[in-house]
Amino acid sequence: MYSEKVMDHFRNPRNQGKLEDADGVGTAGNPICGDVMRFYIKVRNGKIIKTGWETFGCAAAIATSSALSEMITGKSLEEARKVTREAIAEYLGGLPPIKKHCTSLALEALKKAIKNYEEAGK
Amino acid sequence: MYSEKVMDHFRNPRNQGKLEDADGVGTAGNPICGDVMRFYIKVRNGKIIKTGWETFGCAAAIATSSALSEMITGKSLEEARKVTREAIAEYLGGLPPIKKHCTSLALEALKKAIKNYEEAGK
Amino acid sequence: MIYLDHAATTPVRKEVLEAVTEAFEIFGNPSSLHAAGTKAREAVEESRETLARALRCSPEEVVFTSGGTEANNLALKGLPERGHVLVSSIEHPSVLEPAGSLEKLGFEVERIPVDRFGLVDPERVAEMIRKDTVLVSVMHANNEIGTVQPVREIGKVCRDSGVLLHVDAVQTFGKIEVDPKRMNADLVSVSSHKIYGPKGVGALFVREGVKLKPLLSGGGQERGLRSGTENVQGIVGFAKAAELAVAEMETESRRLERLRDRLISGLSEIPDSFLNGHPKKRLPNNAHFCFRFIEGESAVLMLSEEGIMVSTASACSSRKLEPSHVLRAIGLRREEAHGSVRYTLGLGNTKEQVEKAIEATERVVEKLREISPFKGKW
Amino acid sequence: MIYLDHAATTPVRKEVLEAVTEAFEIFGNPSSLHAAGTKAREAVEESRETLARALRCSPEEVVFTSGGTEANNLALKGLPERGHVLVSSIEHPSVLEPAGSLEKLGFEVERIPVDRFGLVDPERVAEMIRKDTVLVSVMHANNEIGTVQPVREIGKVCRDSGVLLHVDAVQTFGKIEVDPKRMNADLVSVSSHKIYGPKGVGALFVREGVKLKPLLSGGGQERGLRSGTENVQGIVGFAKAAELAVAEMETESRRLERLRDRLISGLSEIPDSFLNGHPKKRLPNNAHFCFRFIEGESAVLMLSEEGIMVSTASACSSRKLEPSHVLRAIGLRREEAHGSVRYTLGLGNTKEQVEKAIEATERVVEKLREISPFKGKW
Ligand SMILES: Cc1ncc(COP(=O)(O)O)c(C=O)c1O
Ligand SMILES: Cc1ncc(COP(=O)(O)O)c(C=O)c1O
Repeated sequence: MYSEKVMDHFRNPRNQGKLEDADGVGTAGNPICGDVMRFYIKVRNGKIIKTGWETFGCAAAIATSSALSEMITGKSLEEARKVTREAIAEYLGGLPPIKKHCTSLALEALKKAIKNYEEAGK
Repeated sequence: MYSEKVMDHFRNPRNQGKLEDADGVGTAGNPICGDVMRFYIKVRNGKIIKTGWETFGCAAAIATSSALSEMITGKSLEEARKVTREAIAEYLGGLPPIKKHCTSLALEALKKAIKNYEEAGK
Repeated sequence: MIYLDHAATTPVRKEVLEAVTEAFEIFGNPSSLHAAGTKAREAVEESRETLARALRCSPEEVVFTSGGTEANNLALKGLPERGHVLVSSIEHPSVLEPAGSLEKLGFEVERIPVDRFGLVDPERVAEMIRKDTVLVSVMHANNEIGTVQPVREIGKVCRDSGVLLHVDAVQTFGKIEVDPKRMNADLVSVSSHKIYGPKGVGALFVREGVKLKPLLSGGGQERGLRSGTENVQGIVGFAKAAELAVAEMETESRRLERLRDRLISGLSEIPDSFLNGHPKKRLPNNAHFCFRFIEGESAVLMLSEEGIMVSTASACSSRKLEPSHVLRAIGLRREEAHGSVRYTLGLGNTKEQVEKAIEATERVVEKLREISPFKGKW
Repeated sequence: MIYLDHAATTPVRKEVLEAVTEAFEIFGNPSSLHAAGTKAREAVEESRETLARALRCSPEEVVFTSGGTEANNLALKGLPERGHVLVSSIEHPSVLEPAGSLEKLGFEVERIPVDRFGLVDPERVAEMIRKDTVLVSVMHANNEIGTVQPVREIGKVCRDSGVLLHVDAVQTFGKIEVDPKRMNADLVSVSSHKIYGPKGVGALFVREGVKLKPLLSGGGQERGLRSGTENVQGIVGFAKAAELAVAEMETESRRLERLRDRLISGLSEIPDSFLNGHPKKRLPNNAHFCFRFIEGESAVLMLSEEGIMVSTASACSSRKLEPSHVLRAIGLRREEAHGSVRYTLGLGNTKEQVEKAIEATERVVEKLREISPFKGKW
């Protein structure tokens, strides 16, 4: 069902955990639907220097969170915002069709975290 | 499908063949329906002393002809007339339900042969 | 590997494999008249007798099918006359979906509710039966939460009202007594691959005198109720499996109960967890838990990584996103329903395996809770 | 034993038996998420790919069923919209019976006549197609008389009129080319036990984009078109059998043709006998004869006594009293239709066996004619 990359991220999640000193936090999803993702970002000079996340959900949701965190760490906010659903799926070596929604959820959580950071900065 | 007795009569039909010097002959059935039986009887003093038959039909039809010929040889016409469908089936150790009609056919041919004999004697 | 997913399917046992391998030699078509055909016919009819003994019915009441799903479909879609149909709200999809098809054909279908343990109340069934009710379908035991229904009482209600009762006994056959006559059931579905038999074969008990329309028509096999060349080797294997399961039922079920009870008590110690289904009226081999704040699929996969094979809900709905209709029917909150894990024991399982499964579950639940944004509350 | 009833069923070949035995080890439920389930899923999907290669279609176009009968039932009863349906008058009962069910559901069903060889005329099909025709069902080769239809021409007619074509290829798959795309077929039925695979498994090719309703609903397996836990070991065995049959098809069919031609010439020397079906456009393994003045069933049983396994008409109608609808459709007189015997060759048969079968037939026909009241004329 899952690619080896998905299973790898599921087994060994990268950047997993809460960032106590996060600059921005964003949550997406609803436990009622079975998936909730929370992204934490630490930003310096417009760059995401550290990422953290917490996820309630299936293996795909966990792997997607892990993958996205890896994809954006070290990237500018601009670049991070440009990550697409397809890019995450590709990064993971593909996702089963019924699991594609996980990528939207992850991007939504990330965007909320960025927004949260930007609004706090104002 | 068939009992051992049916198969035995099918393999080794008793009294099979035309009786050239028959006193009575009777035919029942129709090739269109897949079964035709012809009975030949030789009668002395009201007794069937010899029987012959020819049958076009399935194994059950052949076995039924053979069994009936055995059952009636040496019997009086009276007794022969009293043979029932059930008696033949029993004699054969049972017949599959869809083959029961063979016993009617055999009895019909026999009765026609007896009638043929009786009418010829008049 | 510790296999704890016997409700999904079971490995074929040695004796059955031997019977199947032997049956592969009997290769004739049971409908052929020649000696090879006769041999195949005999193998099928002997198997029918064996299965009939296991179900305490007559061989003429056994219709072989391709499995539990076909048996359930035949029981429902085979109804010859339109009317009102009652199905419990926790039936297997292979009953619920055909019930949906009946609605499209002009039947009226209502769902019988269950209590928080998943139990159907026979009195409720009596109340719901109408003059035009033609069938009640209640499963013997639920494949997810393991709750065993009071089928005899439900059967009595149906009999008293002259309504047919269909019982999906796929999960109970070989584990607890399945006696259609004592149940007052008219139609009973069973499946081979749940009792260490080959996949792709099952049967429907059709009580003498009950009229059904065939679902698969053609050559007229199974007395016209199920056409198609008989799956000879599958049927032989199924009969063997049924014979063994019923013979060993009492001792094996007692053994499984002990393992199950240890599993339940072990898993109950995990904080924020609870057992689903009835604490007593449950399958001897089923333990079904919700672990709050984690999602079942990831738990299943992580347990699989540890060599422990379990399921979320039923196997066939594993790939869906909706939480189980069974868990919803017993009143679970959706977020809790997502966190369910089913353990179903079987022949090969030992006490040591159960202990390992408990430990592994503790670890996995803890790990997933660390990852989860919910800690101790939603 | 000389088995000449390969159209009824075939023995499972060694390679298939090995594949099946191995597949019994893969016991998980393909719908289970854990490692055991994943293995079973992989086995099913690999088999689907193998079968797709054999049918030159894509794996998504293969729906596994419990056999040819279910495939045919699904193709017909699965039609989503009412309309006019054409079926040839010599279809297998598993097409004709479902066609009858469609009539009860408001479809209009007409039978396409055949000529004295059993051939359907594509132009006749074109004439019979109406604006509201939704499906044409013509079998690739007839299971009794072996006549092979001009399916490509019929397919072209259907394609030109935008009508779906169903082809029952149960008797041709593995013997002559079955290429749904070249046939212009939308639905194609195949069965495992006719090609040295296990009984109880088959498949329906469903062309991409063709909509069908499921016959068995439930867990949603086979992309919703056929629910029920997959018959993993059966599917693996079927795929193996298909792979081998297609790989060996050319050489084996040429070998069978030679045996068949010898059989036909040998049997033709029996007085008052004639070949049924087309002299050239016929299955490589089929010889079907009428022997006048004798009845087929007794010939079959007497040949069985001599160790020769053959059939009257089709296996599944062997227990009926009616003469075959196929022989009636090609214009045989009833009394002649009763005297038919089918010889169908296969892998294990040799030239010596064919000679023995000819000799045995001569003896048996003579013996039965001695018993018969008809000598040389009706
Ligand atoms: C309660 C119940 N009914 C029916 C079925 C379907 O049986 P099968 O897998 O043999 O189609 C299952 C299992 O899948 C089941 O658990
Ligand atoms: C032409 C044809 N179609 C369909 C079938 C039915 O296939 P199965 O025996 O796999 O149900 C058969 C054989 O029985 C057949 O010969």
